[in-house]
Amino acid sequence: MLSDLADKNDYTYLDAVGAGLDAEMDRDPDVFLIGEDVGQFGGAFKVTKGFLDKYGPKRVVDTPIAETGVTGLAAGAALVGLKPVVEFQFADFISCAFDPIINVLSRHHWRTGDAMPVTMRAPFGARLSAGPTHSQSVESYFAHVPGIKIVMPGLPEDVAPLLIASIRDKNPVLFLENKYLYRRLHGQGKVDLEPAELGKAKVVREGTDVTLVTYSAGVHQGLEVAEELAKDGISVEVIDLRTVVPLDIDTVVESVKKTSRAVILHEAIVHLGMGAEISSQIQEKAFWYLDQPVKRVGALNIPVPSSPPLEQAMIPQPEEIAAALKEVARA
Amino acid sequence: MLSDLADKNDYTYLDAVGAGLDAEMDRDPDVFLIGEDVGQFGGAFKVTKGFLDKYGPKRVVDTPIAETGVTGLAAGAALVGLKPVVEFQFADFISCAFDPIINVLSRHHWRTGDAMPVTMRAPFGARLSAGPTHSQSVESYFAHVPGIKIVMPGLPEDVAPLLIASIRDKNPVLFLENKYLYRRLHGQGKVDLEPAELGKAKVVREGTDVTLVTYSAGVHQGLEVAEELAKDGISVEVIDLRTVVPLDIDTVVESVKKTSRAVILHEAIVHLGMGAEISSQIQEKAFWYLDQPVKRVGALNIPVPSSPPLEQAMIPQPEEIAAALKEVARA
Amino acid sequence: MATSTPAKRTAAKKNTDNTSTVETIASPDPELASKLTPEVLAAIDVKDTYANPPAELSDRDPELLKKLYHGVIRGRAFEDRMHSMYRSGDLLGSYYSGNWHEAIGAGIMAAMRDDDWFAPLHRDVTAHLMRGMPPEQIMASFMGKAIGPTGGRDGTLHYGRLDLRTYNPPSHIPANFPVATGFAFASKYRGEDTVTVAICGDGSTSRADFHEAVNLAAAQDLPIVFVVQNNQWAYSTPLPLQTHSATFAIKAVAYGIHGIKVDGTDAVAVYDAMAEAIERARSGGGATIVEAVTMRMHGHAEHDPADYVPREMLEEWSKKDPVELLEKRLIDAKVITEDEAKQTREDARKWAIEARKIAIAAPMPDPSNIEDGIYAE
Amino acid sequence: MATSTPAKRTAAKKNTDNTSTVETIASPDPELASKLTPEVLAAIDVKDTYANPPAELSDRDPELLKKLYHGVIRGRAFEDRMHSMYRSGDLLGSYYSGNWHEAIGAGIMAAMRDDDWFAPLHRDVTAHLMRGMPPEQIMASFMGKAIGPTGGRDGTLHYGRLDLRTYNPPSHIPANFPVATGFAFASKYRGEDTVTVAICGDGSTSRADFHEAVNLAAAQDLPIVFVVQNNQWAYSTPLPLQTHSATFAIKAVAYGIHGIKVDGTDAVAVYDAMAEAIERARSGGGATIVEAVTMRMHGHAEHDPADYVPREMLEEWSKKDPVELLEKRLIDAKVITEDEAKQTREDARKWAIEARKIAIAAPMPDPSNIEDGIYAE
Ligand SMILES: Cc1ncc(C[n+]2csc(CCOP(=O)(O)OP(=O)(O)O)c2C)c(N)n1
Ligand SMILES: Cc1ncc(C[n+]2csc(CCOP(=O)(O)OP(=O)(O)O)c2C)c(N)n1
Ligand SMILES: [Mg+2]
Ligand SMILES: [Mg+2]
Repeated sequence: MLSDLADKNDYTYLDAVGAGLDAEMDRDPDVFLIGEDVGQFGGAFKVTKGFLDKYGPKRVVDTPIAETGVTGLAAGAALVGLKPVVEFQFADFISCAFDPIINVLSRHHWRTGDAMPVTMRAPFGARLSAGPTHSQSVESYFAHVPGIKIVMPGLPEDVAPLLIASIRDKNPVLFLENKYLYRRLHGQGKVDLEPAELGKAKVVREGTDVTLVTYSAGVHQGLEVAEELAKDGISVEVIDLRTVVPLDIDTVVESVKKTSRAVILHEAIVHLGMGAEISSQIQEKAFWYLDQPVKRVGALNIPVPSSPPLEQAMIPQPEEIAAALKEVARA
Repeated sequence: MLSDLADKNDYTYLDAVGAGLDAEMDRDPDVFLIGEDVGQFGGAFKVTKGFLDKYGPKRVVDTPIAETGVTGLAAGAALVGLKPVVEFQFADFISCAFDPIINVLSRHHWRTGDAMPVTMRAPFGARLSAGPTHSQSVESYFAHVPGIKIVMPGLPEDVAPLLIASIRDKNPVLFLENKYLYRRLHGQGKVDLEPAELGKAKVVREGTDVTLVTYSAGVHQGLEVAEELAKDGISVEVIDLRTVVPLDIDTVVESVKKTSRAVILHEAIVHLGMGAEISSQIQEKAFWYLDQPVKRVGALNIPVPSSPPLEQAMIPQPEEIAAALKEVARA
Repeated sequence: MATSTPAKRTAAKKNTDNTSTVETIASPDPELASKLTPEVLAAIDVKDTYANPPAELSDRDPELLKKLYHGVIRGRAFEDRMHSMYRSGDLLGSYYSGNWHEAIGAGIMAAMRDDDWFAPLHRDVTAHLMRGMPPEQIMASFMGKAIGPTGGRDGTLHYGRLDLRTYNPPSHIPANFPVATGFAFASKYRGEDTVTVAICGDGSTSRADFHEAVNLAAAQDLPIVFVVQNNQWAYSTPLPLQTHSATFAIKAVAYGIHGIKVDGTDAVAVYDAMAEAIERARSGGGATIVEAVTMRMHGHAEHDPADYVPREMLEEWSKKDPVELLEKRLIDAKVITEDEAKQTREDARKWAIEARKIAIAAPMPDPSNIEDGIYAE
Repeated sequence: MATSTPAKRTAAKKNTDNTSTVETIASPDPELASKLTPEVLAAIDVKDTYANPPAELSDRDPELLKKLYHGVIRGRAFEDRMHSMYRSGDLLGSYYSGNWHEAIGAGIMAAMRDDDWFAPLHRDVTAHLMRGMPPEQIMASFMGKAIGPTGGRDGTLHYGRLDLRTYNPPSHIPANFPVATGFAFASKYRGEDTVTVAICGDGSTSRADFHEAVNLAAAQDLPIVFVVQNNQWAYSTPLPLQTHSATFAIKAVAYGIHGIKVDGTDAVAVYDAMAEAIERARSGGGATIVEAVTMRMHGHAEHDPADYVPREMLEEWSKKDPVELLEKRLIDAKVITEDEAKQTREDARKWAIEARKIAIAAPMPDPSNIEDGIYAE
């Protein structure tokens, strides 16, 4: 194994991305990495450090700055049987590949029956004072478009299994890595390299009073807040969606039928964020079970500010999440 | 006046776009048109036929095929005081300008305080057997992003007032013209050239049993179905949003508080369509008034098929709308 | 003819009024082009064979010439059929005529191997047919019929079949260019000697996809040939409003690859250019932009009367019918006889009529399963 | 040095190992570049002054020379301050060093009029300062302070002020290029003789925005100058992996505009190139790509140790310090004295320290109104 994880019993979220990539490249010679500065440099966040030496320039491909072109290249390579893993340096730059992603990648299988196994990795999210064009949550840009899967792991132990599953999946998969979590979160033991099933949510904390539906960094915020609220006697069930498209609404609805109350949390802007779809579906499928309106907690309807006090005011904070859960649970 | 509407008492949806553009160009020398084939050819749908002769090549600008470049050009021109009206030949091609629209146009005023008065006109929508990449409803691609207004007129009489208001607005405005309606819909009398207020919905039919929230082609489908249902004794209130961002949720909520039942209709795919946001907000703001879950009617979660029987099966049909309204009104 | 900017008004005028020689018209900026002496072009790895006389045929492989001939004849027969089907209302929408592009398609296909990869755009019927796409399937695509390559899910010009190593492109032009670099990348990755050929139009060169794909292919040394069909119009937009480049072949300079400008109405010349470019790509010599000059003789699509195109320009170009030219030359060179030519044309006509029958008889698709296939399993 | 494709591995090796002359390194493909004789370049409207000796100073306007000198000295003083602020943790994130880019900024600004339009990118501090951006505002942008040009809403390198006719770009490179064409379009629309200057890096030329903007500007005959700062690296990517173009100036050929390649460490040479290009644009002669060659002497940003850059390459380029070079030449030419030089440097140092004080003392922004301003009223 490439990373020095082999001997360790502790790994970061970032390590897990590397371990997943490494395992899959090792196993399958059709998998290759492509992106800006992924080779000798190991990527802006050093996820692919050492890969060039191990796999050589054929399978670890540094490109010109050309998000449209590289995404299209990946589509072509995938159509003829390779399994490209594209790295976007920051998820924000995926805007430059919006056109090929929706018009070339997403629709191709439905139109023709040809598989399109492209994995697109992108570090996303706020909390690093990186400002409006280096901090975006991009899942809503793509979630309306049929044919793309969107995977957003929160727990370090899910990262590699979901990444491996994404690479093996025959469809375009957007794999969104929360860059704030990269080095802040640790998993215990060895990295699990068994593929997970895409499209399956996970109840990461059981509870009875209110359901918190979330994903990515929200899982950690949610678990922390749930722990706090437990002291107040409020029992929160926390669901980690893991894959936001396809959405495992059954797990969500089942929980809401039990708790009768739901809060949705994400770092993305509330307006037409994933919470809008989830809230609508809960309401469509469990209306008669609801004791309270479903509440959405997310970022304010503004770009992600750069300066820390502004950024903090924009993205959901623990107090706000706690207040929402209390309000919904107690009302 | 450029078009021969001056002497007529009847105009099409398409005529109204031309009349609005003409009136505003006539009034304000800073307004110019730019896009592919808008000049001598008058645009793919002939909206700007005659404009080159009247306004000359300085103000009616034929460009290379360069949606990214032209949108950026419009941003620069707007920043220094001009008022560009960009025509996308089909709304589908706006995907090629996704990056500048969200990262250059939408955030600029919030970041800097400089106004960004760019109007982007795009004929959108299905029902013309034009297939997956000539028939998209694109509003959801942009509605999550703060700073853009999205205007989607349904009634011919609203077209020119909304277009004029869009051009005068100091913000990036996406003006989505339903190309299926272009020549199918007629307005009576003279084209109204007084600007409307953006962000204001209109109750286009009053009713008491159920609220139908819709926009663009949905308004006509909705009014027809409402007429039918009236015969069955079901009284439908039809709301034309006219501007989907900003969303006039107050008008919607007021109506739902009255009818206690709501259906949302659009031609876009249901999954993370505007209906998701509207449904969530109704539920958040009028939960205790709702007698039934809010229902969404829209397209299936697939690309727009080309062949007529497939296309019809994909987009909402009157029977489906009627059934949804009946179900919600009667349950 | 009025065009969009005062400066370009003159350029376009100069360009479209000066119809005495078709050569002049074919460049976005004839003045710049005139500075490109053979020495200058050689220094920048660009070749201009456009003004060359038709290639000598006597020492050519007759099988190759016949292949080209059959290709253009079938292409033309198919085009004729589609035009009449459009007029008689058989089609759902419009048709994008490939008239005067037949020699380009035939030249490309005669130079490609079956296992090479092909990424066409919207005027490449001749190439598709030579590659093995059944004519009734193409017709079905324009009719929304179940037997079309996508079963009516996509339509009109969006056809292609991966089993024929042919990409099925979406509307956005030239989205096929980046995809084509992926095909070429895979060939190199696997150590195969297959080459990819992608086609776009003059207007398509202005777009992101053209630039990023060509630069990427060059930077990665991919085995690929980019064909620019310079038919002098992009919808209603004439060359001088599209770019100020002297030619399209010379755009190769910006990417450090090779450029060849060739007469797109001369099937043999196109074949030669493609054979050279493909051979170079196959042997690891890098990418080429082949500019094939022709004229769009119809509207952008059949619904477009194209009254923005000067009549004289059409008249001038009507003398350069690539099918007639090739036929005459082959008869003169005694590669075929007049009778054989007549028979070939008649066979092709019947073949196209037969295809229409099949397409007409085919059912419309059944909507019951349209939600299937969003994801590959 | 390992790079991404086997073929390019050699190219990059050749490119980065051959550090004996800085001239060779400056081209993505030295072999191709060597074919570009002056005659060839003249035919395609490209000028290469890169290898020229430093311009003769004796008959120059001393005011111009002093302007350039003050510009680079302040630029350098500001850079020094920012580097030390980064190290001492004053900044929120990283800093994108403009060392060795000072002469480009100064040359550009000395050639521009105040009423011209400017669309910079991320290494253009010297130009910003000469244009009137207060140094504490730039610092504040990297510190998230309320006095920054966006009041902390945007940060780091995203600054600029429309009242200084300077665009404030987003991260996406080079998004400023299309916007710049809009500035130039407006000048032409209004019949004003103002010119727009946009800057991007070598890596930025690979992107959609570069291509569409430059082609659009050419097709519309806009009064604009596109500066490509070829500092030989785009993050960790060396020139041969970025493009196979012989030079960046020669990319002008693809758009039928003018190209000039110039030594970006020679402020006077940059001024000359810019003056020529701006004058041409102002008088209706069309657009120019000016390639200014220099070296990125730090990492992409300060957090990047840049160990992918060969040490010899840095050593070689350390001899070409644009500030020292200019100072020495001005002293030799007696435009300034040694004492004046010393004083100027000391003044600049104090000025930068003073700016830091203001920036440090400035408050962080108040979040209470962050929801305001989504829309202009
Ligand atoms: C991104 C994009 N913008 C606009 C269009 C609409 N469009 C289709 S074909 C065409 C003209 C193409 O011209 P050219 O590339 O010269 O090809 P030709 O039709 O002349 O063969 C245009 C503008 C499109 N398909 N895609
Ligand atoms: C569209 C886009 N892709 C990727 C990036 C990340 N990025 C920022 S600067 C940079 C390198 C730029 O290189 P170059 O244009 O040569 O400018 P330099 O930094 O060398 O001055 C990259 C890859 C970006 N900002 N925008
Ligand atoms: Mg064309
Ligand atoms: Mg650089």
